[in-house]
Amino acid sequence: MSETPQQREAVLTIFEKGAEGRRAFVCPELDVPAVAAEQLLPARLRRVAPPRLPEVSEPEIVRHYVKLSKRNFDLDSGFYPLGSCTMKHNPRLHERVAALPGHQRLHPLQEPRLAQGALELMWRLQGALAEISGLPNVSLQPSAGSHGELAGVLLTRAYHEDRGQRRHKVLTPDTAHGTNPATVTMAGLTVVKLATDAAGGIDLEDLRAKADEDVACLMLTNPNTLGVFDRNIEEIAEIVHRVGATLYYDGANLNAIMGVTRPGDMGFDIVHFNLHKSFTQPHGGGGPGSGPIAVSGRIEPYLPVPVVVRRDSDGDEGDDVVYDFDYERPKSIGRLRGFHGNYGCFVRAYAYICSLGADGLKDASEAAVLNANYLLARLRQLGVAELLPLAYGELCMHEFVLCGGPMKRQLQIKTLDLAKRLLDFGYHPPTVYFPLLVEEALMVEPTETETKETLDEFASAIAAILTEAAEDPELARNAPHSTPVRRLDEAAAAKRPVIRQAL
Amino acid sequence: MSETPQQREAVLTIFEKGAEGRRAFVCPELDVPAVAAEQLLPARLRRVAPPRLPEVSEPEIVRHYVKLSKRNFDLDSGFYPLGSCTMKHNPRLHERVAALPGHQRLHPLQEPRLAQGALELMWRLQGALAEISGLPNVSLQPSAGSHGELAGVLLTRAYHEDRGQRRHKVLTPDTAHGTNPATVTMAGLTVVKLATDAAGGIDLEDLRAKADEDVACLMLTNPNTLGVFDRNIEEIAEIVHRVGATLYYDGANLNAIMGVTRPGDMGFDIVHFNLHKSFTQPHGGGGPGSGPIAVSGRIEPYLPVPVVVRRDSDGDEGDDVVYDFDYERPKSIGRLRGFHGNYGCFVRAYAYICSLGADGLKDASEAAVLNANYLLARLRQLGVAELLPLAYGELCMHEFVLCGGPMKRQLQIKTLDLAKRLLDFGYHPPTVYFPLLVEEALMVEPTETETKETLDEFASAIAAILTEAAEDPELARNAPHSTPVRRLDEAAAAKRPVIRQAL
Amino acid sequence: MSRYTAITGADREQMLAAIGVESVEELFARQVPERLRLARALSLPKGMGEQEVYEHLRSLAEGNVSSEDQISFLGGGMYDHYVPAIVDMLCERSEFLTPYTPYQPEVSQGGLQAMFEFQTAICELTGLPVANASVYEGPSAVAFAAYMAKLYNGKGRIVASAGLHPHTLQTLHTYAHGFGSEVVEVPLGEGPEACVTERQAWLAAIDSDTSAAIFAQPSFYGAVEDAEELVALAKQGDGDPVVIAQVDPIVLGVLKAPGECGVDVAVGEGQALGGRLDFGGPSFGFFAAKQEYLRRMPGRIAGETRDLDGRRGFVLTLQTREQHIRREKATSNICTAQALNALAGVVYLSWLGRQGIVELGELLLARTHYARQQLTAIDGVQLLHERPAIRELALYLEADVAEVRRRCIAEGIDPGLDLQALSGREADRGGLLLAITERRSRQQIDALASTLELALRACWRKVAA
Amino acid sequence: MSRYTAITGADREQMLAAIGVESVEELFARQVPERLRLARALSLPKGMGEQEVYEHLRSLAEGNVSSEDQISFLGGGMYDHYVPAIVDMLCERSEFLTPYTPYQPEVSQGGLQAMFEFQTAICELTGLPVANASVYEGPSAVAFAAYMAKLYNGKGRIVASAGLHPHTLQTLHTYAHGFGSEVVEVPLGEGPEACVTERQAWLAAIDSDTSAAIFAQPSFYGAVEDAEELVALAKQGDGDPVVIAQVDPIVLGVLKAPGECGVDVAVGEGQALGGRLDFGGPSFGFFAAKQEYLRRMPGRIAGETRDLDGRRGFVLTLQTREQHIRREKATSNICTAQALNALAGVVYLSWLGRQGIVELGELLLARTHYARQQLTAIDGVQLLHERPAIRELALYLEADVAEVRRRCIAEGIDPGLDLQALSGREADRGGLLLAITERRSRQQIDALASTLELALRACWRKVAA
Ligand SMILES: Cc1ncc(COP(=O)(O)O)c(C=O)c1O
Ligand SMILES: Cc1ncc(COP(=O)(O)O)c(C=O)c1O
Repeated sequence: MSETPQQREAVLTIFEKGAEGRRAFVCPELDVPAVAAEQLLPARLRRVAPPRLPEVSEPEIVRHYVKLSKRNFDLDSGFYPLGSCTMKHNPRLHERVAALPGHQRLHPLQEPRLAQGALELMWRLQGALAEISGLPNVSLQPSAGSHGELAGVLLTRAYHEDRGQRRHKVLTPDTAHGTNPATVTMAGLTVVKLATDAAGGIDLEDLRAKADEDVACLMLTNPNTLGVFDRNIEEIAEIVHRVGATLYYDGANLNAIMGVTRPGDMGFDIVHFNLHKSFTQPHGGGGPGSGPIAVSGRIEPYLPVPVVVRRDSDGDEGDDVVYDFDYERPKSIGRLRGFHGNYGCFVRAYAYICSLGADGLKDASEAAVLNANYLLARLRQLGVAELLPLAYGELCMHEFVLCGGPMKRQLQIKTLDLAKRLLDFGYHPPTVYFPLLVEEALMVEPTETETKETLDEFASAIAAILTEAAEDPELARNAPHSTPVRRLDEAAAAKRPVIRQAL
Repeated sequence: MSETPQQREAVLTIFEKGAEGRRAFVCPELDVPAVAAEQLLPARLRRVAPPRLPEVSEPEIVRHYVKLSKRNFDLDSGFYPLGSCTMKHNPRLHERVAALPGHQRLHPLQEPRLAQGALELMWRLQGALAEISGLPNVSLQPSAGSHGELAGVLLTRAYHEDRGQRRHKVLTPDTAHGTNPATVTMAGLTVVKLATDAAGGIDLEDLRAKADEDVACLMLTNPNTLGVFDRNIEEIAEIVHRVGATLYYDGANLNAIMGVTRPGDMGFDIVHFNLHKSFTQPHGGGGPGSGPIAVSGRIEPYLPVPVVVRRDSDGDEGDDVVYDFDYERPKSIGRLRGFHGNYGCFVRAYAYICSLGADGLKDASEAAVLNANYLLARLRQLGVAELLPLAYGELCMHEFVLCGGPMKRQLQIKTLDLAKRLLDFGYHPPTVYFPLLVEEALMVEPTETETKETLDEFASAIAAILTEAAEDPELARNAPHSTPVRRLDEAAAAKRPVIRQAL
Repeated sequence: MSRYTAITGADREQMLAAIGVESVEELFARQVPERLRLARALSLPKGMGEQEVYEHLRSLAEGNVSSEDQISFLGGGMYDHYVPAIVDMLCERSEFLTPYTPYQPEVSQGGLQAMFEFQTAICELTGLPVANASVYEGPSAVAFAAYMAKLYNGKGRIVASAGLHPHTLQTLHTYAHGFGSEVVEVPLGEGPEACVTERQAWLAAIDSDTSAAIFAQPSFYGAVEDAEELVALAKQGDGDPVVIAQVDPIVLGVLKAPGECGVDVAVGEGQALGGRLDFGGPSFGFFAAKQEYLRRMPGRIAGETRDLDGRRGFVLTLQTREQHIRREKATSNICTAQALNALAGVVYLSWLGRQGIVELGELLLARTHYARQQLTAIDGVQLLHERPAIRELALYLEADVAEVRRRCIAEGIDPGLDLQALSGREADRGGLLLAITERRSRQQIDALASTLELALRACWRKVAA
Repeated sequence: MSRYTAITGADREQMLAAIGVESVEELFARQVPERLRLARALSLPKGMGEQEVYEHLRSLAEGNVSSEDQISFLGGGMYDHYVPAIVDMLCERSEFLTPYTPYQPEVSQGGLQAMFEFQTAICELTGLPVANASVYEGPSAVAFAAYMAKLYNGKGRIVASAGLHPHTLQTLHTYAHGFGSEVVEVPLGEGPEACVTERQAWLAAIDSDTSAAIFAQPSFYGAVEDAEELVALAKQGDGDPVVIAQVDPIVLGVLKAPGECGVDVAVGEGQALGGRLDFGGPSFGFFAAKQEYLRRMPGRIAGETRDLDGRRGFVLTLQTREQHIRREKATSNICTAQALNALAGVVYLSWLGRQGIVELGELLLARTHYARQQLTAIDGVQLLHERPAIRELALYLEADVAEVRRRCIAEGIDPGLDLQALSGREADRGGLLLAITERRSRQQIDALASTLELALRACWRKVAA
């Protein structure tokens, strides 16, 4: 195939553009008396050679990054069924409201009485998340899902320590996302893995065997990363609670169950939310995110400081109620970061909750589950299921995991090849090789904001790739062909890492 | 060549997407008592079948138009040396300030005392344009260059009519932009063409022969569309004024001369500005624009209503001065449109003038002229000039016109082919086949915001295309190859026009 | 280097050397006669950094009271509708914001297809078969239509209803004086015909020399005309004029389409369709017509075609109408139009959708009706007309309108515009024109009613005192 | 259909038929035990249209007094710098805003290259050879660095200067309690060492069990530390701790780079580099280190490589450090980080440029010096320290700081933060910390001086009365 225009483009970094002396910034004039440099900052503390930042004009910057942006695939341009990531539509209304000066230019140390709007928003968001999760106490502070997990495990520790217990084990199923075990280690505890049963849920035998008084917590996703709702969840909760451990809910898959069932009602003690998944915070190519947590009453005393509270007003200000930060939490695990969390993400999540309301959130989850099941059914109708069977169960929740083993054996193409070939068809591939226990896993999450037409076209594309591969597997094995770059040598990158522009 | 991903995309309009019943809009609730439809609007006046607008969800709209946008070439992504169009960088600061609620949500009929900021901005812009053009009286009203031209010719008529004269001829050089003659006709006058002399300026003999008492006006661009500054301009002014006619300056090429020389000082009576050229209003794919006019004292009485004035305050409001609209202009030609002109464009143009200041504007023109001459020199160095000689003169102002005749004869490719091949190289081509008097014209305007590197690369691309064409002219003749669509059948489009989606 | 340029000292030297001149000064000296060179710097302030410019423009913005700062019932040609966020987002994309008019269709399919879609939406709204890709704005669109009528039938007389917006009438006069047509104004009627075109006078004014007959729907006073009847009166047989309607596009979900009423050309102001107020511009004008006018229409038109390989694509078509090809014989002089605003329009209409435009129209009808009832219940407030009103209401106040306005504004509510101040017509004295959009809630209408009532009483007290 | 979904009734029927279930209800019934199903609707308000949501969020925004509404000298970790318009424009592009973490490098070269450029900029700023693509924000970046130190040398003792931001110290305690390290705080000095780390105590606290020694540059009080000396004291030979500096990146055009001072790891809060205040987040944390820490760093790292055809390209590299590969053995648990904020950072730094970052630093130095002079000339205002200050100034007020603040705020000026209220330290009573950015002009500093003076006098009068 001949090169596409983007493939022909010379790849230069911003540091390789521009010329000595070029610039965009115009420094405000020195409006105060000039003072000798030495007097302001002695030579010993001064930098001699300035950092070699780019020297570029504003038009060069714009053109550089606009062109760079075109080398990205994005949700606004195409279907992005990346399992576990909930790539739902990012409403632009949210960007508009987040950009209002009253939100974006609000200093985090502004007096609470002069930040009542922000505090009210946080308080309302706390309330909504509590209601959605069925757990009444919320901290908005964590910066992402994994940060919420860390908070959760530290809360569990604090809870046990407060009871004089030093439990060191945390149970995680083998389907768990990598952040779960990594978090456990960072929190100073030890991972104990749980097996998965034939239905895709937790192997109860294994759980019973491992649930002892050393267990601090069981971390679970439900529906889990197989897209399977663990029907035994009440029994699991029972087992875990019987040994005095807590039950942690990884909320990455909340999009399946909003308004349908609630972690609190299932028996979970702690849940984290990914506002950048279920609640439309755009992913930004890898963040920002936000990972609030909600907890049951027995965990509440340990929540990070501060939390947002509403109080009756003492009357000075004319309002009935005032919102404030509460720092007086003697049993708190402390802070997880500076200030109060990713407020900009709160604005977007709150706007989303306001837009959808109670019914809309439930509709969203219903549509997410309907879309996933329809896509699965469509793939079956097209005969794809023979080569890519569903790993577990018959139906699925908001996502499903296919097993690429048969495809690999019959067509000699791997899941990776299928994924890369999808790029040529204009799709972002599903998540691949996760969860680990499924051979050649392909994890598909269409989300509720996609149309039936898109699902139909995507299913047809998969079918077409398989048909094509039966004839000529090289097409997939060498895919992608039409992307700005083709397959990249990751091994070389890791072996001799070049992680900055040489200057 | 194989198809690019974009070429493979199915082209569907928004009307062909969606499905019955889909929607994005949520109507605010009916918060007033419901009333029988007939009572509100009788059946006789009611629409029965609603307009068949699209039925699409918000994500579908976003994806549709984001993908459509990627089928456009744009200034932020590449070099756009479109002669006569001044495709200079569009600073995003301007979009930011234009979007401030105090500007964008200001109603045009707001009381002047509650729109002092807007009026002050307009007054300051009037002043700046007057200073730049050397003509003291400004009307911001016209919506684009051609609208400014219409204003100008109507002003000329009003001026003569006020003197009891009904002059019917307007002289325009054969290099004139099409809007000049079209405007003359719309204004009820008759075009008389002037020849161009060997230096690329107005043929003075021809002018002298045609300048008689029937002539209302001479419309001129200086530098003209050949990029040539007419050195005889004073003499031209003299001839025109001697017969009592006015001299009109088409300001499309103002970018060559800001702070260097002024139409008013050259003897012009009326000038229009293209804020969407010299003053960075983004072109928007064909507008909006803004075409203010500046005139000499003798034309002033006829300016459109209203104009913005500054008055000493009567004291009530605390400010020293107040800004207002002046409608009391008995000799005015009247209105050219609703309200006060394209204020959103004024904000951007004014921001630009503030950013650059006196020195910066001059620097911009100097850089524009330097860039054009350098690109010309570079093309010469690369031997391009043999096939594409400069049509007139040795140097140029901010743009230059090459003659594609030798190329056509020697390489058997036309200017159109060269232009289309440039698309494959990632450039927007220069203006082609204008001005009409140059054979196979190629009109190049790099603007001041481009880097030397870009000019070098562009020159090399032209040279490469010529070299390649010497070997294989088909490459250019069939170009472009890599654009979303290839050459389009314009004849068929005009013969059986399909100008709307059939539903 | 100034702002946005990139020529360093080293660049300049190399560039001058390549050109073969000593200095930039020499470049000018060799081309522009010395006498004409400005010997001084422009008398303008020094340039400023981005932050300072932002602060300056922000402080100017703060010198304005916008619809973000007050409850405003101002209308009269531009309206405070809600503009959805996707309109801004899409219009701010470099790919739509920064290209020129699509002269190279191969790399302009985005803009061209959007124009094609826009044209489709305008055809659907107006019920007419052809539309262009935009003209400047509303009033000049009417003037362009009148010019087209003249090109079409060569006649020199324009009959225009006094129900047109004053700016439209003024613009029409300016243009018509240029292209040499006479404008005859048809007065408004009285009683049941108050605020709409007087039918007898309309009939009488139109003769066989009439090039165009023009009315507004609804009228400037918000009164819905009987468009079918106006058309029928204008078209009596041979030598009929071109009937032109200036229509408010946002009400066309509920109001009979101009095309259905027999109108030949429907034009109007597009600001209500996803446009900013922007103190009056930029917005877009739309222009739709019957098939027979296609080749005489002004402005750009996007058309569908195929590429070399048979792919569907779009081009600017029928360019032989236009100035750059036809020059003095062009059907108009328009060049740069309002592509970006038209894009906003078609995005907005897609967002509103087939159901939405009807629902919105019904909401406006109901709220306007409610406002009519609430406001006319106030002592000293009367209706100016009895015609149906969809989203704009004309009232008569038994007080000095300017003073009433001042009092309401002081309470944070702009009650609508002073009809006489805008139209200059003596008959409009005491008239108030107020616009209802979906942003004006019942609560705001109620607030207006009580504020207006108090303002009126205060005026009377002052007079009494 | 709810907002943003697209399943029509007809769609639903076809979809259910394809799946082979009767209803959506059945889909859930077959998977989620009945007992667990929520039998009621969520107790949340009804959904709202876009316009209503906008109005609601706007009214909440108006419940805040932002730096757009008052002259604010608040700093203490986040700063009111001017963010150029290109940052917003680029970050709002769908292509940067909406993708996930770049798991498919072939279609993520934009984001990956931006990360690579960001890493380069951070290396240049800090004078260290390696950097990652971002961590959450400043204080947790310090905690991540301490964790890395522990992974690196296996030791369990962290020495931390009291000059660190209180939030940093608190965060460090929280994390360290988790990963099982002890945190020892080194006090601030007195006299010439006021507001910076007490050198003797620092030296004394660091022993051979010390995993990490951490200080802030400048200190929380805005005082410039002698970083070279702190490093020299910490590194006495074998078994040295990892020396970690939390640095303010915006001053690194004038302040000696951490790398030059011998620091091992430099981390910090990136908000000053083109970030919004956003009531505290999102922003980004940066993380740079000496080469030997590369394979133990947390977070994403973009690396350069080649594609099949030899084209230059970028990938996420050294992923075996990360949770999704290494799981419980990962060097951290971080997954989603702050890519978009980091993009804003590198765009900002490109805009500022090589000269700009120095000029800006000099401007801040000069204005801070000026503020220091003007403010300490006021009766009742003293300096808290004598160390150089670049852009943040700590003062001692002979009055109740809360009351002084209240009085200044009432005049439209926030004079800076109440040190003791934030730190909770008794020693900080009377302390005021104020930040100077390029947005705070001399005029504003002068206004602060006079307002502060009046406020102090008023406080005294009250006490006297
Ligand atoms: C199941 C699951 N858990 C946890 C996480 C971690 O969330 P975050 O990336 O916000 O840290 C993810 C995100 O990828 C996930 O899919
Ligand atoms: C020389 C010249 N005159 C006039 C015009 C018309 O300007 P506008 O497109 O703003 O109507 C143009 C624009 O193309 C031009 O290049």
